[in-house]
Amino acid sequence: MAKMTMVQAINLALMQEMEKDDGVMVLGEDVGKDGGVFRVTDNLMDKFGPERVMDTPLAESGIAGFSIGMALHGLKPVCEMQFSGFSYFAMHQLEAHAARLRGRSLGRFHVPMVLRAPYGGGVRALEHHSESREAYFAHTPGLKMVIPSTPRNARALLVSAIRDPDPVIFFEPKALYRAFREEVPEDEETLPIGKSRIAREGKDVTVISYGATLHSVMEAAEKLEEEDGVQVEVIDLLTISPLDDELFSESARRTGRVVVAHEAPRSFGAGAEVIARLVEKSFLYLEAPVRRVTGFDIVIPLYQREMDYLPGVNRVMQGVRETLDF
Amino acid sequence: MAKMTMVQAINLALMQEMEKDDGVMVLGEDVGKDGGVFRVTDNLMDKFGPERVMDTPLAESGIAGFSIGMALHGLKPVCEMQFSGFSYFAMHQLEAHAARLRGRSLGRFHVPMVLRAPYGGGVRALEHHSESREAYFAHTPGLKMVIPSTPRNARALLVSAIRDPDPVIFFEPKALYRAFREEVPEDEETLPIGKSRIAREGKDVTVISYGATLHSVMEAAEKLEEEDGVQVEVIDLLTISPLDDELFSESARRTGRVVVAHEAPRSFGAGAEVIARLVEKSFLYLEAPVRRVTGFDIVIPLYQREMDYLPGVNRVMQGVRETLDF
Amino acid sequence: MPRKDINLPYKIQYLSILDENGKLDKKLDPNLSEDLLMKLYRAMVLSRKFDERMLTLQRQGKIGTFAPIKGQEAQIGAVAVLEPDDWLVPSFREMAAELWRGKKMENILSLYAGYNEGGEIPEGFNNLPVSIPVGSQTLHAAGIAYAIRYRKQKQVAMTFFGDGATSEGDFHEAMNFAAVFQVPAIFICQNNHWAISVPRSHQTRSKTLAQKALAYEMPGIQVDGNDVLAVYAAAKEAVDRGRSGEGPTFIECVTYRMSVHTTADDPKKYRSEEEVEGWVKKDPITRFEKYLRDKNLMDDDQVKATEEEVSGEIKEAVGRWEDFIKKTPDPLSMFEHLLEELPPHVEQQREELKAEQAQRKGGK
Amino acid sequence: MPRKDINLPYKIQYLSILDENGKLDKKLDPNLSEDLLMKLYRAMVLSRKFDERMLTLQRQGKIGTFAPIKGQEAQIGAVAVLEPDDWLVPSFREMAAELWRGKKMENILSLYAGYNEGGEIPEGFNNLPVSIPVGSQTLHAAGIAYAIRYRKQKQVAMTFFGDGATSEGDFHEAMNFAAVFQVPAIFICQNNHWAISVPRSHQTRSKTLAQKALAYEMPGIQVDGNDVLAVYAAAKEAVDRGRSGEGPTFIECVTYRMSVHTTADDPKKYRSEEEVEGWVKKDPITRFEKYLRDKNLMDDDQVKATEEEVSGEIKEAVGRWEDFIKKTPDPLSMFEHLLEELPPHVEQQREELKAEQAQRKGGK
Ligand SMILES: Cc1ncc(C[n+]2csc(CCOP(=O)(O)OP(=O)(O)O)c2C)c(N)n1
Ligand SMILES: Cc1ncc(C[n+]2csc(CCOP(=O)(O)OP(=O)(O)O)c2C)c(N)n1
Ligand SMILES: [Mg+2]
Ligand SMILES: [Mg+2]
Repeated sequence: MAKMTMVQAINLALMQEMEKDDGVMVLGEDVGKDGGVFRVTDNLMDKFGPERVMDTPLAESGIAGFSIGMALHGLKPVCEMQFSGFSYFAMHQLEAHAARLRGRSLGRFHVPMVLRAPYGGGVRALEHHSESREAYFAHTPGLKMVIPSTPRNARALLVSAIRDPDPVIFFEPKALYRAFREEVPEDEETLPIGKSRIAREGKDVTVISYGATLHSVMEAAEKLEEEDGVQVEVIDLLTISPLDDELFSESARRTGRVVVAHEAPRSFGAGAEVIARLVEKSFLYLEAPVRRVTGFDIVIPLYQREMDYLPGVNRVMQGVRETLDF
Repeated sequence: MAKMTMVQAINLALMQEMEKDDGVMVLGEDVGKDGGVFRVTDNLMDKFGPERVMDTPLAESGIAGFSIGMALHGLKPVCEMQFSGFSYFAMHQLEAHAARLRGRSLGRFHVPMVLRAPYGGGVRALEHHSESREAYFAHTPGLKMVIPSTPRNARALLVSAIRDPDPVIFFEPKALYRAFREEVPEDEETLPIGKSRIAREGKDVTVISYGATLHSVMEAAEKLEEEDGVQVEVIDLLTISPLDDELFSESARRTGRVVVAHEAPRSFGAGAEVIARLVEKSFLYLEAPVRRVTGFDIVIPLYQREMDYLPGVNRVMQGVRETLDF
Repeated sequence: MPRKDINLPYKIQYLSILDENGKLDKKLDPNLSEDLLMKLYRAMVLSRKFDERMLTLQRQGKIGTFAPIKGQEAQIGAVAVLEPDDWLVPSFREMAAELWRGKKMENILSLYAGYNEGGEIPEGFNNLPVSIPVGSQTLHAAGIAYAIRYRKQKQVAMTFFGDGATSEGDFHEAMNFAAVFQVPAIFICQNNHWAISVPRSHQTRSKTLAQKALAYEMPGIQVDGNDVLAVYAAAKEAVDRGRSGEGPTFIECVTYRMSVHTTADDPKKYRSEEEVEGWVKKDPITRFEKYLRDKNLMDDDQVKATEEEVSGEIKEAVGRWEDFIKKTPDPLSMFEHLLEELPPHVEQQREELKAEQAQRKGGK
Repeated sequence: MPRKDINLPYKIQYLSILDENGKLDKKLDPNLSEDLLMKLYRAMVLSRKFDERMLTLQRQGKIGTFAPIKGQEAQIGAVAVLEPDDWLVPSFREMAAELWRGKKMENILSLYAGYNEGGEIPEGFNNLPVSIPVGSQTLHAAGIAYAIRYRKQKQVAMTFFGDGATSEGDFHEAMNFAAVFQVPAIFICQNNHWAISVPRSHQTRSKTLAQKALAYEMPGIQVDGNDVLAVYAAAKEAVDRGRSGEGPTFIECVTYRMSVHTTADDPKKYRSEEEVEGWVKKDPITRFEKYLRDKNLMDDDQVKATEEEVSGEIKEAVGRWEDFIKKTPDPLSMFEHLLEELPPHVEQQREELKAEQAQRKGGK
């Protein structure tokens, strides 16, 4: 097992899936010769040639729509949006076609594509390079929305996404691309889409999170244990849609107190859905209002104020404390 | 006061605002000579000429982006997406520019545009003509998302939207276009954006809804009163974002029991946000889980099954009864 | 002005073979077999009659909104060049082309009667279903064609779209991708002069739509889209080009939407009767019939026989469709084909509906 | 083949006035005043030096990612034609044009140092802020230009975008809208040969980008984009056309991105040193300087004086920027300018942040 960054782990997933299946294709802006602006697709073109690792013209709807076509003819395109902030250019292709061609053709066709995009804040980037709008896609029936949180689960989930017979939107928390390394087995590993995981066990309060925010939550949990002696259970959603409401409901029933944390804007975000499911499934177990520790309902500011925007360790701790004090 | 359909009432709003302010422009596909496929813009071109009532080329991003430009130069474009199902072609223009140009220019510029679109099911239409995806826009900071429910409030809200200095997405429940008539005063009338209303008073349970579904809720409320002697309070959101959480929270605190009803897919829909706000603001008052009576998390089927998809009177009644029985 | 002219490759040409009176330009005769000529004729008549039947059914409230194709039947010339495993990537006004490629009339009726079942794809054919978001399907054809090229297969992908569709960004992106990657895609623009109420002249300022191909250095041609032989010949050239690895082609078929945009539309709001009548003279079926008569392939009796035959076929199809409806398909079917596996929370929603249905049946 | 050729109006021409050695094609001399010539020179030098300074600041970690404009300074020729109340609708590589139109260097530094305050629009100028989503801003120019036309004003809207941007659907829609409505918009394509790692030749198959204008029946021209006089002359013609109600123009400026795409980019991955060196000979500043020397408007001393002057200006601006930073603007400012009025729930979020800030300051 080698210690890898998330960038390397995703690269490994692509490399191995492309080796295994000559129908797996990579396409996008600068994914070929340049290896992607984050180097996620590095060396793929050298290895598999420009027919399989395609530098496309600069057009996101084009990339998505072209991928849909490739998928219809039996290939497994893994296309990249250079930043998730530009994926809305392709919204109509995803909503009207990727998500619907299986149904529209009564199952005769399906669209086994993956749309990868770095998303989220924390890398001191320009405007449009820090958004978190996973809720758009999660609200779209027919799409799956996956967000990994570590190199190892990123690799395993991406392999599953590539093999999935349906379209998967795969948002990569770019703040985690090189934030830390983790052992990633050379041998094949997959993780089921639609399942979340317990990232940390605890009995006093449940914090539900995903993506880069998960790591602030983990740090907050450690500190809360140290400072307050509180045992925080942390759930890592991994898949936003379809949402695995079993695992977190079960945890909530045990702890009775829940916080949801994500960096996307609060209103109409994934946190709201988590709360709705909790209310539907575990209402009587809730001993305190479920608090949302999230990005604000504003345009994420440029990088000097980004850290004040993003829900960091302190804000999570405060949210947990308020929930416990209720 | 004349009795008007919603189509006529919206037409009146456009007519009067265009008369009053020569900066108000109407543009879109077939809005001119044809008067719009639903005749919402009928007679406007005759009255104001093709320079102000513009039949545009067939391109939604074009229409939105062009409108943004017009708004930047001081006009007040009211553009139409022929169906909300095609508004996602313009998602990036709305997200990246309409919603942000005020902020990006530190207030030097702003984008006083309205994007109108018929939305929702119930008119036996083709695919892509029955969607309800208001949550996409409600989750986008910098946009306002408005949905009227009667001819009179449609007219008053549209006037407010046109006068609003910021971009307003205005979804018109097409099932209500000609469903019934209402007295609409000839004289100017506005309604504040960001405020909901009590559509029916009651003390036993609160149902929160909007758009066409509101009318199923009203009917269900009547029946519940008749059949079960239950007094249902009905809240009509009118604005989805910014969400007026005061009015419904206050109602929920009185009744202790809440149902949210909308035709959009359940997961990550507006109902989730309503529940989250209720949990945040009125947790201790809730005596039962808040139930969602909504569209299913599938692609809305073609019209033969549409009525089984849409949350109708029976489903609302059942949701209310379950909530009361809890 | 002593500025330097830039020489551009490709020019735009116009192709017409059968004129309005059915007279053939011999130099351009694609020399189709008599069998094929008769098949084309029959298919055009079938489409016309079925279109008329659908309009009646719609007016009777038996089916919902649909987009008649009257006047655009020569589109069959384009798909006649294809093999079943070639891809047809239609918009919503290719009923004639779809019928040619195995689509069952009863399915078309079901689709417009609001049953998802109507989306059934004919076995053995690579036909995508109807695509309503204007222009969006052109990208799928480009992607499919790339996959074909990558797999070193000999298929092509032929996509249809209207004059209005050329205004959409997706059309532009599809043309560009197809040209850059030199894929075997054929772009068939059905310029029927109107995009609902917007005339071609207002849709874009260019003299022809064909010249838009120049922006991508793609061969482009304008053809008489009511001349089934010209459509065939241009499509044949394009398909051959595609199969031999020479990349995509753009074909502008100049035709006319003789009927309403959809059954929800009232063209009197925006166009004159005279304009429509002007196009009656250019009807693709009448001129082709004249040609076949001149060639002694057709006479009054045969015309009548063909019409009776296709009417019979239509009648049978309507019968099968009525049987399908009588079986009143289960509304729970709306949960099918969302994803390969229904997620648990949607499964639960399915159960909600099921319970509701049961309750409803069990007398309220 | 006896098909009919279609005659297309407009042809595509190439314009170059000052060659690589600064030699003027007299027949094409736009005859600018000496004063303007000197101003253009100075502005180009200022932009070059400021660009270099920014690169240094970025390498020192004082500012974040930005897109250098080195080699593209002749863009100033285009905006030099504009009046302050004309609209500049830039992408993200028009720093030189922005400086010409009043943008403060300290604001540019602030923007790339991650302060929203850097978005400040220079007073008296109608400059849109930097637009990052490629191609999307072109539609705004079309819409602005329509509003100008509607108001019967004499302004124009000039938008800048790259070669890569021509692949986006929005570009296509903007060109089409502009042509259909005959608005006073000027589309300036900065063809700098690269869209990050994708060369112009792979971005689209067309020989020129200028020919894309034919798709919209819009006048299009290709100019030597490193020749500030050619850029000026073409822009002048286009602006005059716009002001006199004759509609939009597309100008392809052939130039070269001599530096990195952005400071996060490593061009060694995809292009050769030789290619870059080939373009050094075509540097827009050197050739213009040669021309001015030949004209006796410039000598060694003056070159030195200009450089010192602009360096002084830059230094002062950097100073003002450092002062701005020292004032460490309030993070609560992120809640400003979302909407005219902050909605209550966002107001509440602002209070949350305020409380947190207070708590943080008050120890902890
Ligand atoms: C993206 C999108 N926008 C709007 C519509 C509504 N609409 C349906 S058909 C049509 C006109 C299409 O014109 P054209 O492309 O010329 O095809 P035609 O209908 O003439 O066959 C419009 C505006 C749509 N279906 N899709
Ligand atoms: C819609 C969109 N997609 C992708 C990007 C990421 N991106 C930034 S610049 C760039 C290349 C732009 O190339 P070009 O238009 O030639 O302009 P240049 O950078 O050469 O000035 C890309 C892909 C973006 N900013 N916007
Ligand atoms: Mg048409
Ligand atoms: Mg470039």
